[in-house]
Amino acid sequence: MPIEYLPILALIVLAVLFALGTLLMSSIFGPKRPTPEKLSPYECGITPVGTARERFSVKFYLIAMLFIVFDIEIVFLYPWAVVFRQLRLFGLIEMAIFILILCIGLCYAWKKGGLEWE
Amino acid sequence: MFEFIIIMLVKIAVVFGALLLTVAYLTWLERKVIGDIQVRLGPMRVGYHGLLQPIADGLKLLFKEDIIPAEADRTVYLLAPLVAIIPALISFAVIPFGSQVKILGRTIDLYITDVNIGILFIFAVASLGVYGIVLAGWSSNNKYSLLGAMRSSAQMISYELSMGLSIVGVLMMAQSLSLVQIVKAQSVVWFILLQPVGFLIYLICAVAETNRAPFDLPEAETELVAGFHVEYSSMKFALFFLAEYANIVTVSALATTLFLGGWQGPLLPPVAWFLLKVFAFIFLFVWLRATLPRFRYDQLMGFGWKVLLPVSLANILVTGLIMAWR
Amino acid sequence: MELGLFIVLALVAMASAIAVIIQRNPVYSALYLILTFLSLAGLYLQLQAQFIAAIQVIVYAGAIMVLFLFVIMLLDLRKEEQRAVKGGYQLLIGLLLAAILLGELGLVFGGGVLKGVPGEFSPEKVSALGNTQVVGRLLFTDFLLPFELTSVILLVAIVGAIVLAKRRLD
Amino acid sequence: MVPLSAYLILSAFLFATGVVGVATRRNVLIIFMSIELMLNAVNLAFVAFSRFLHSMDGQIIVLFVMTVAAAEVAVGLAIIIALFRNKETVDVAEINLMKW
Amino acid sequence: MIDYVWLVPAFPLIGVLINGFFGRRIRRAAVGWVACGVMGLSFLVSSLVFWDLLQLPPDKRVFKGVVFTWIASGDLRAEAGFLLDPLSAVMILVVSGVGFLIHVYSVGYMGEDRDYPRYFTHLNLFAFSMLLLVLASNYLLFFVGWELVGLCSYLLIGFWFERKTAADAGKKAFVVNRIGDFGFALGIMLIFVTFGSLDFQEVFRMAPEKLQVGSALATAITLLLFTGAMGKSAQIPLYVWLPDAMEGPTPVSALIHAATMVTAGVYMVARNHVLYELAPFSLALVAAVGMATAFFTASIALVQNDIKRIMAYSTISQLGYMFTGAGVGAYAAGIFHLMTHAFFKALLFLAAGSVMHALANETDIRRMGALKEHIPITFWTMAIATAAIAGIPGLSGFFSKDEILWQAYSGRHGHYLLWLLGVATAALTAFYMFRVLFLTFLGESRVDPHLRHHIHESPPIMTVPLMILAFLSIVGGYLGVPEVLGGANRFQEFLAPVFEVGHAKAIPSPHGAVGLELGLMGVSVAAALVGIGVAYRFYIQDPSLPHRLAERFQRAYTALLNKYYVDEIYETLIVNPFKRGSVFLWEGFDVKVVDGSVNGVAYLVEWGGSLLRKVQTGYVFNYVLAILAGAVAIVGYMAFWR
Repeated sequence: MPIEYLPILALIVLAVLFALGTLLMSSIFGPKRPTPEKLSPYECGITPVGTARERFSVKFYLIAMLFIVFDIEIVFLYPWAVVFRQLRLFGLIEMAIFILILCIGLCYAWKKGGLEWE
Repeated sequence: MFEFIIIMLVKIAVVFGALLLTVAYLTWLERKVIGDIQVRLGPMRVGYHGLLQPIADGLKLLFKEDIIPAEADRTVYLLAPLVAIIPALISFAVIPFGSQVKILGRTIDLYITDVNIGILFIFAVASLGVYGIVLAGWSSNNKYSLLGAMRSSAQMISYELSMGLSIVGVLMMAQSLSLVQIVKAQSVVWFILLQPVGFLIYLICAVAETNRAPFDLPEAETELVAGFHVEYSSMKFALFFLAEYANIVTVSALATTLFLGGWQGPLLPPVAWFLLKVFAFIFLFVWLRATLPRFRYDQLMGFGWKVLLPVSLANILVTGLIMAWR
Repeated sequence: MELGLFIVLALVAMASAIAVIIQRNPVYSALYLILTFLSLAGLYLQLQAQFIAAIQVIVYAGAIMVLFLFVIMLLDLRKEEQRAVKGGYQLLIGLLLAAILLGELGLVFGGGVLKGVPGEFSPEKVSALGNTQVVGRLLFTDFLLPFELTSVILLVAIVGAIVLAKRRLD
Repeated sequence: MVPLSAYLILSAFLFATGVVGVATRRNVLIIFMSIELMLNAVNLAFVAFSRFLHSMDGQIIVLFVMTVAAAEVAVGLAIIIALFRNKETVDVAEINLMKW
Repeated sequence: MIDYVWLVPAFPLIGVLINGFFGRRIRRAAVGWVACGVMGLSFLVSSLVFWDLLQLPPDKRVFKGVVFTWIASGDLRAEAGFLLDPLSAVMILVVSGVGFLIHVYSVGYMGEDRDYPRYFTHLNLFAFSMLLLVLASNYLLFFVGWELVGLCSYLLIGFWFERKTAADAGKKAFVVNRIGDFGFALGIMLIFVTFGSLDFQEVFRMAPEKLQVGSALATAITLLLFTGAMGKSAQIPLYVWLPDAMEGPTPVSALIHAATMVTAGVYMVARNHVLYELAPFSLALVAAVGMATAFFTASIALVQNDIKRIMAYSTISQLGYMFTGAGVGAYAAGIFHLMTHAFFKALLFLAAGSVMHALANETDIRRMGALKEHIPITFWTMAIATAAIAGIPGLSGFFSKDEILWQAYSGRHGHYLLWLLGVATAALTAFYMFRVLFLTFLGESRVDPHLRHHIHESPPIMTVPLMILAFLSIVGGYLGVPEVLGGANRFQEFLAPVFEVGHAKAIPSPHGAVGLELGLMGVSVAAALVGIGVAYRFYIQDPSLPHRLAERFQRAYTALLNKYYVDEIYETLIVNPFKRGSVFLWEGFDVKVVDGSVNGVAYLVEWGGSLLRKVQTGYVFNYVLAILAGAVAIVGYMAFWR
């Protein structure tokens, strides 16, 4: 591993220790007096109805799916951006085609109502 | 090697401490500023002008009961705040906050580390932050927290896209993913002048990414009680809170680095410039919260996908066109 | 140091990979899979593929697994948790074949069957040019066609996913 | 210096683990995750070869593998959702649509 | 700019994609704009590339750009690469330029058509294919373009596929082309077997070493390639599809006859001149077939009555000239004639289209006449084209045709018989072309009475391309004014670097006496004038004369009118025996032997399938196990046996 990643590793260790330490402290200092009422889900004081693990709208799936696709686009854009000055117009045309094709997908999703929330 | 490790550890300790301090006092700062804007005083009781308020808050949370809901998935419930806070704390590793100083005859770089994929590191870490929210919402076994978590994560990933795209223009000009190189590329002119549209998109996305007003919908108290962390209490809640504020600091520092010339500036020492810019940006955050009303959720998602995403793509192509033509 | 790190990362990867396939709750499987991905990212860093390491986290851990979690939460899956493993011969044959495969792969890799001629991108050269820069340069010249075709694949994915997922929505 | 064969054997192990997952689990989602695991095992081998054979091709292929994996996940999960809507299950033992 | 030569075919492809995917969604005007716009851009890039090429010293004018490696399998290495040299530069200029004008014209001509987007999609695809063909740097990519061109011709000739004749014509074109393509593909395979490469430059570099002059191998390769050219460029005996190709919309005919498709064969021979130089027999055959086609089809054209059909035969005849030029070793002259022909033949077809437009799609010249007053622009532009094709001195056709005739006489592989036939063809050409002109525009009106009052000139979007093409038909020839007339023959000089490669070993062309060249030129001009004079006598002065003549030479006339019964001969000699053989095979062999065994196999399969069906459980994990077993087997093979 290149040496410049060592500090990152160290910082990760420190952050984990900090977070765990905080939780540990609270479990040491905090009181423990559970009651059934306290442990039931909070629904503005009303008794909970049904289970929380209900299905939610497929819209969330569509958003995450589009996110993946455009995330890939970003992944391709970054190396493109750093060598853009060498590629010049040629690179621009390549990327424009790429972006346009993906935008067709975005437009399709848009048209199909995948971006609407009622 | 030994020396390297010592210097490294010192730097990490200083940055980590400074970050925590900043985050703690950010809560105080926010309440004070909003108080001023609303012609109130804000916290006044603990210490001079409430200066000890964050410490008091922290201690209070530490001694609160840690409730785990009955139907909750205990392991994930415990894991979620950890997953939220750790990424928030480590992205500072690659942000440069000054050029170099000479201490005891040694030249010390004022950043924890400089990697050649710096900006990608930050995005990679940031993309993990969403798990904290999803897991918290799911494990709580509460309708409100699940809905809040889904909304919040959908919002985060939506705006993460535009955020990633908004800085491509900067990368095209800097020709590097290393944040140090990006800062150095701004020695003549800050990228905010060359990439105004990119900066604007970044700003909007930064606010949305940190779930702040006017994009604080996922945790809109009036609609969803408190969003994904409704069931959390005690220090676990504090960790979510810390993570949110740490993220504010991170996006501000990133904005400073990418668009505002980083540590560079006349007269004042570099670190001072860096802090000045970061705090100016943070102030903007607080100001926005005090001024703007909240978006509706459909507006918010629509805005992200139908406006920001196309505009940021267009920004990239226009930037490319201008650069290729010159 | 380097070897130690490799061993740690490899152990984490292997342990979490096993956990993925033996966990009953799909959410836990997904979480362990994320852990596998993260340790693989660490291994990529060790192999001086910084760019790949970063996008491993961004794409796999940050995007694909988010989609997995979304879908797991979208479908209510408690019923399945009771009988997670297929019974009888299926399990046996599967394990047996996998073991044979592993042994064979070990033979192939360990026996030095695979020999190659070193190319032009030595690690020193790559780090001098910058890993991302080299990837970018190759991607947009030599691998231009696959790159452009990628966009078509992604387009098909968008269209296919929308058609499949939205069919009975509206 | 970690030798190439260490990476390859790790890759083979992860691949075999994925195979076991695919062959033995009933939950379509976990099978799908096992497939992702296998893809990652292959990616690891690619990157390792790329490093030891001094060629960048491996890393770029990994990039494409990830892209294809992303597309595959998008469509695959959509299929699972559609399937779940019809059959209310993600158990492959109850899904035998591939029979003619 | 030269690095961007790939944009030349790329633009029409973009047009194809836009109109192909969105043509039905966007407005009709937009469809036309897109189609013409991409062609215009393509032409613009071609011009810029050409200009850049001109700036370079003549021996540096060869560029090869590899876009990507397409196939790399064993020894076979095919790159999607572009070869730009003076030859392909001229070709892209002609294809994109004339193509552009035809696109513009089509906007007006096809304005009312229901399938407007489909039409322009295919038209763009046609242009793309042809540009790909002329720019290809290797045989494989060339073949792709070649096949695409064939496909486009099928699609466009059969554009109005509801009409049976159109659909049949499309099929005919495709099938006849396939025959040629088969030979062509064999030729390419033979080249690969011989040279181990498909790259033009490599093959040409190796050719003199690997092939003996006049060797059987060289002859075989070139003849196989020429089979393809015969199909694509409609030479005897594979010309029969082209006259039927007029079933497509008229601009399509213009495109096929002028800019794309039929010129591909000539281009192919010119491109492969290195190989042809090594096979004198093939060259002689090319020249002979070319000249025979020229004369033969010109004679058919004499008596046809369908304006487009006459044009079609005229094209075949002119292509024969081009092949003659190539066959006698004067490739530059062939290409020169290709270019000028592109101008005036496009013009002729478009003008014919304009006439049809005026007369509600009437194509029979016996029902025309005296149209000059009504559609003056069409008349004058068509008159210019007619004069050009007839070889009136000063117009483009004169220079290019005489160059070929001169080379046919005096060139390295020339022969006086070729020249003689050429001059006779020139006279025939002048006659039939002026016959069309006279019958259509002059004399008395024989137009259907209730059509008469709405004869109208076409809109500017159609007439402007006509005028541009007319201008080009006039000045196009001045690029290659021969030395004997005081010119510098710049065209030949420009192409010289391409063709010198092959000439290196050949004997320098015997430049005969100036007097001789001028004399021959005079003879051909005289022949043309005689043709015109006869046409004038027949159709203006004494319109009843043709009928009397036809009565006198009844049999010759009907033979000509029925195109020498070539279609019928094909029918009897090839199609019918095939049919009978097929019927026999169907009833005897197929039903009993093949069907019997097929059914037997089917029963067997069904029986086996009912057993095997039990394996197909429909459960994914069972399949996974099977895949896994396969993987184990393959890796095991790797591990233990290698």
